[in-house]
Amino acid sequence: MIETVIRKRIEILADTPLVKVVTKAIDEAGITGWTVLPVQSGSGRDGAWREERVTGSDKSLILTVASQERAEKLSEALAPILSSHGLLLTMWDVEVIRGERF
Amino acid sequence: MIETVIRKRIEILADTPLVKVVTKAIDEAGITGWTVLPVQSGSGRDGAWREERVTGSDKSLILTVASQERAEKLSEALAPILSSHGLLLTMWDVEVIRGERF
Amino acid sequence: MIETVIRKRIEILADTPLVKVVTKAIDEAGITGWTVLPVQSGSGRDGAWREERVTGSDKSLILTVASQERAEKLSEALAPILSSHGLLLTMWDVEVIRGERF
Amino acid sequence: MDVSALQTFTSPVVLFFILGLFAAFVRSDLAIPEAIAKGMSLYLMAAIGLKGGVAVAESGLSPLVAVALLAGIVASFLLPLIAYVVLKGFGKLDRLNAGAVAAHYGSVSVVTYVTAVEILELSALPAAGFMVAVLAAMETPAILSGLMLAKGGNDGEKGNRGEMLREVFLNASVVLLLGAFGIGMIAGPSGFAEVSPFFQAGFKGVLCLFLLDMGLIAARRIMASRSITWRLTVIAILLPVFNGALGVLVGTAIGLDVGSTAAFGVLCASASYIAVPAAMRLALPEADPGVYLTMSLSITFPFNILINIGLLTAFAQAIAGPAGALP
Amino acid sequence: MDVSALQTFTSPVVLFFILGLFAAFVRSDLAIPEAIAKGMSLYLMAAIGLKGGVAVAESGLSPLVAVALLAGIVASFLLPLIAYVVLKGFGKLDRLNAGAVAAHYGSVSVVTYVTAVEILELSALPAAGFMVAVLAAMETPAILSGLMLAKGGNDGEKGNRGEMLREVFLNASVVLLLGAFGIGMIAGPSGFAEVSPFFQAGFKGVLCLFLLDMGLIAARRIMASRSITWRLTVIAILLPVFNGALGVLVGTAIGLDVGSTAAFGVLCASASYIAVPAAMRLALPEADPGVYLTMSLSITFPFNILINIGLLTAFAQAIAGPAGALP
Amino acid sequence: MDVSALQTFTSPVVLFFILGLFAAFVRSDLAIPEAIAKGMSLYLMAAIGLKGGVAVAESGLSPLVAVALLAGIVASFLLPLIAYVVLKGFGKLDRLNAGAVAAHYGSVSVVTYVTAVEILELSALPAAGFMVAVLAAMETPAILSGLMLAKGGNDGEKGNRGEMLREVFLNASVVLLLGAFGIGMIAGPSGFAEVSPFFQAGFKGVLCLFLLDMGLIAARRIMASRSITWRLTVIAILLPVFNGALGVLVGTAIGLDVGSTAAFGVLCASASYIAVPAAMRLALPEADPGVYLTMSLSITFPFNILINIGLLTAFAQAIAGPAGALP
Ligand SMILES: Nc1ncnc2c1ncn2[C@@H]1O[C@H](COP(=O)(O)O)[C@@H](O)[C@H]1O
Ligand SMILES: Nc1ncnc2c1ncn2[C@@H]1O[C@H](COP(=O)(O)O)[C@@H](O)[C@H]1O
Ligand SMILES: Nc1ncnc2c1ncn2[C@@H]1O[C@H](COP(=O)(O)O)[C@@H](O)[C@H]1O
Ligand code: NA
Ligand code: NA
Ligand code: NA
Repeated sequence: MIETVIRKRIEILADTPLVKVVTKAIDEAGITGWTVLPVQSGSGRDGAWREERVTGSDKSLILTVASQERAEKLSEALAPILSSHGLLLTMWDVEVIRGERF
Repeated sequence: MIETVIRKRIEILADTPLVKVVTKAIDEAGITGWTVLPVQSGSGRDGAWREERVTGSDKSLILTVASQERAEKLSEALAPILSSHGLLLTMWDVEVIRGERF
Repeated sequence: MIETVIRKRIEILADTPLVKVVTKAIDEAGITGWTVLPVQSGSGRDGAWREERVTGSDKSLILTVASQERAEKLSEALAPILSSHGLLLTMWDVEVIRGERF
Repeated sequence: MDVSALQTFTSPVVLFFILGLFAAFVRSDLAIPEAIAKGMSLYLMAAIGLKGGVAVAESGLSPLVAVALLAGIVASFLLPLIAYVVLKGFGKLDRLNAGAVAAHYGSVSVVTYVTAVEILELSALPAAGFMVAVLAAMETPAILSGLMLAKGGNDGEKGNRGEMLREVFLNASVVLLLGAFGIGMIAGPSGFAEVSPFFQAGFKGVLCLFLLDMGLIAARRIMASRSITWRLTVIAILLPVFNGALGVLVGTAIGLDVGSTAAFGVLCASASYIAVPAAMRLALPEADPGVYLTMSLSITFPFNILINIGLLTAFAQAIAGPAGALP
Repeated sequence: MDVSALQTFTSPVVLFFILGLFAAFVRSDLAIPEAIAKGMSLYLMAAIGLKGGVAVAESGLSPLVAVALLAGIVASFLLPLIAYVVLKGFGKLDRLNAGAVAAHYGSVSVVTYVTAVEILELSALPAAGFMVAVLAAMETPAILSGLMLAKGGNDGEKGNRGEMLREVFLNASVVLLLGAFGIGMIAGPSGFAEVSPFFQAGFKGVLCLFLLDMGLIAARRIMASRSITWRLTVIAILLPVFNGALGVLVGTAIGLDVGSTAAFGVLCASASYIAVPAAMRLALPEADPGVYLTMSLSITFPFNILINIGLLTAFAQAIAGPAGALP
Repeated sequence: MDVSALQTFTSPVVLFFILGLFAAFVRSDLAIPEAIAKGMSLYLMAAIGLKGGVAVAESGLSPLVAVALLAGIVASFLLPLIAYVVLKGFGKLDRLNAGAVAAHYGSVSVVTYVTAVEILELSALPAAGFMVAVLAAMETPAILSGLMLAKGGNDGEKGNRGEMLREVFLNASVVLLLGAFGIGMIAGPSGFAEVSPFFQAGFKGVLCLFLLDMGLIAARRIMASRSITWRLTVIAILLPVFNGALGVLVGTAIGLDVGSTAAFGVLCASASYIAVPAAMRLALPEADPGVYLTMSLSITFPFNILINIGLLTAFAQAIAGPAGALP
């Protein structure tokens, strides 16, 4: 049986122009990396939207895996701007192999 | 330490033409929103497929975050059509900040 | 209340040319299926990258849902090449409906 | 017929389709990004719509146009009935899948039509511009009759009915084809001149790359397919011959010229693999795309491109007599 | 004016825009893949930049060019002031949103400009090649004045300031427009000849499909919008008339020919919906895109394409007098 | 040489490449959607394949073609040996990475070839049509010798071997280049005429936008790179000069005309950054893409485009003597 350790997985949905704000916060929290996934459409309190890369009003999903401690640092850094920047953050425990990486 | 609350995250893989069936069910369950991600290829009991937007035989991943109660309402609404519509549904607990949104 | 069962969800981030190595391992572990999502950009110890489909240096995210037992088989099969092939693997418990499928 | 059949196989358009089939069969990883493929299909529809509209602006509308439109709509409605009987009887499909497949064979394939028009032009038998309107008109009636066949009396939730009809009649290809057709009629030859380097000169080249992609997709689908029996394969080949011949007879009877008659035959022979599958996925989710898409896309479509267009053109020429050959 | 207004509505370019609006309003699922739309917008910018540069290589640089550039920069800086006052007063927006919207109206829309140039050419009133440089120069000053208006004295974190300025001045469309302009100047007419089948002949056709997409996006946005009041609608229509008229007066005053004057008017009238929204999302994340994007993209943009270009052309012709009509 | 070198820097094709490099260096956010870039690369390969095939259909096949093909295959097999020795010795790479990089330098870059052909045509030194077949033939042998060098005796799991060979020989660009070449030969000049507005007239314009993107990608990669030493940089510049000169000597020796000789030199000088990296990622996952991709794409590719094509053309002209200048 492979040994696994528990880490936090955090996913943040953000407007594409704001992705760099989020990834900067990730880097500053000392997390080793992040990955950005494209998003196609969605709906929320502000109504529905579709990807519109031309007008820059599309969204992206940023995912990062971090230790409990760094994950907390990141969520504390982002909490004040979650509402103002319209970010959606979810966080849960995952098992990873080679836990020393994160 | 930021205060977080537990919500359900539900992800549903569906044929793209059926996305609106799923999002309608989400809206009707009283959930505040949803987000659709593109999918590239896959394989299941019916064999492998690749994205083929031209013939409309591509798939999408719909993700939504909801309270336990609304998540149950949604999964009850979708359960009868999971097999007939070929949907794949997974659901797990996540921590969110600003839990009152969901 | 719909009855759900617990299964493992495994997500693996891999260079696109290596996706077939991963999906072959999934098939060989006896898992019923997998789904590939596109990825846009990222950053890790080797620096940042953007999707570059022309030079084939883009990444993809492979997700698969499996029983505990098969998930272990898969992670044991992949563990030796995680570092050499630069794969990122996370794994967690999810609830699924129609658990007999996985 | 010999000549046009040969021309088929030296036309780059058809050769690229064969290259696509070949590349998929040898399992090459050649693939066209789906955004590009989708963009090319929109381009082809806009271009063919525009050209049809301009042609009608030049020639004017005649009663023949109305007759041809009516013939198309009736054919699209009724062809699924024949298909349904054959699919349930000889094909051994259940009611649901037989209805779904039947809808595909009543409707039309834009790319098959476009390829036929190119081949007809090489044979100096151009189809009339208004045939584009016939093409658009034939897309959707078959969806309705296919659904009625599949569902029998009980047409499910009433609420969704209106919604479904709206979607069928306003689906992307109908709107784009008819919209571009209308623009062509308003802009006329002089307005079209501005945009013809893009929509006219580039047309065949785009069609080459699009058919390359369709070849790849068609061959990959049939290689992965698990639901196709020999009975369904036979139907997917003989039904387009039968429907096409019927179309040629009707086209000749209502007085279309030879090129337009052949084009009408091709419309009847072709099976939809864009608009109808999407509609079926939504309206009949229990029907198996592995059956309907594979039949229409992987068997009927290549058969039409490679063989049936040539057959129907020859048939149209034959029954028109020597006088009709060069109208 | 009658003639050019009519020409507007028989040009395929404008008709495709109307088709897009229509398709969205009837809720058709017609959609252009966003990668294709983005690719077309890059193509249009490269092409217009190249053509402008080649024109300047042919005509040479005159003092008029410097004057026009200066006028453009000043206009882009100052137009947001007028907009801000109106948006806060009549529009009842708060400081933040008023500043964000104002930035859009000071900046420019490349596609509005391109469409105007096409329509002006149909009217035999071509705009000068250097107007492309004016277009590029007008993109960014408005972003700075809009931000100053929105933030008042406190311009936030100093650290981000330089970063922000760099991004504003090196944003994709400025770099591509000016880069292609420079390439056109270096390559000249002979170098351009090599690539003109792609960048020149295809131009109007691509513009048709791009405007089809913009019509779809503009109409879908306004249908989903929840933040637009009648006051803001009025501003989104009257402000471009006012700004455009101002631009025509300035253009005439500094001695531009009629076509260039009309084009300058259109630049002042147009509102950005590409560069500025992205900058605002980053610099003023609290401002509501539902307000600024909907106003500029869904109201002002269609109004400019369908009506205001015609109005401003007529105005430019009128104040130029009979002598100016055919320069 | 002066003339062709100058022509290089006033050609829009090369200028757009420089614009891409510049935009990335100043950290502009200019970017071309990857679906569009991929589509353009497919277009370029289809177009160059077609044109080569048509040229051969016109000129017929001669023994020279077979000799050139053989020379190309041998060069692709053997050039990695030289590269490997230099990379391990002077470059201080380990066996694995030296083998991986060597494979890149034995193989070819389609876009470098295409750009060279355009520049040669400007200099009235067209390359023969069959050189496209040589290009396709040179893509894959180097992959095999690179792998043998990297793995030494132990070639790993036998099972994967056949699979790997199939993939190498049926990779997308080989299939598309040779497929289009065959289509060009079958369709001939008359068949090509139908599609030449798309594949011929648009070619240089597409190449401009594609090189813009390659400039962006090449510059961004080197700015983010952490694995490139000065020793590797020297190799990435001098190896293409050496390989290219060797190619020119061989080309002259086997009797190619000046244009084709220069083109053959460019093929030897160029390093793959599409087919080979993908093959290496799969076959040698432990090798570092940060080394092989950065060397071939970010150093050798720009060096070839901006300088080496001009150098090799001048060398080919020089050793051909005055008689060879205008064949
Ligand atoms: N902590 C992390 N969280 C999410 N993605 C990561 C993380 N670390 C690395 N990655 C992704 O994995 C890729 C390779 O990482 P590396 O091997 O560290 O260069 C990066 O480019 C990211 O896309
Ligand atoms: N409950 C939810 N689950 C998943 N995604 C959501 C949810 N609520 C909002 N979103 C996403 O976040 C975006 C902005 O939401 P809002 O700020 O509520 O307009 C939406 O357009 C969706 O893409
Ligand atoms: N175990 C699985 N894990 C992840 N995705 C799956 C799994 N099984 C099926 N899928 C996805 O669901 C699609 C339909 O599956 P199926 O209905 O089994 O053919 C497949 O093509 C995959 O994309
Ligand atoms: Na039919
Ligand atoms: Na303006
Ligand atoms: Na080489």
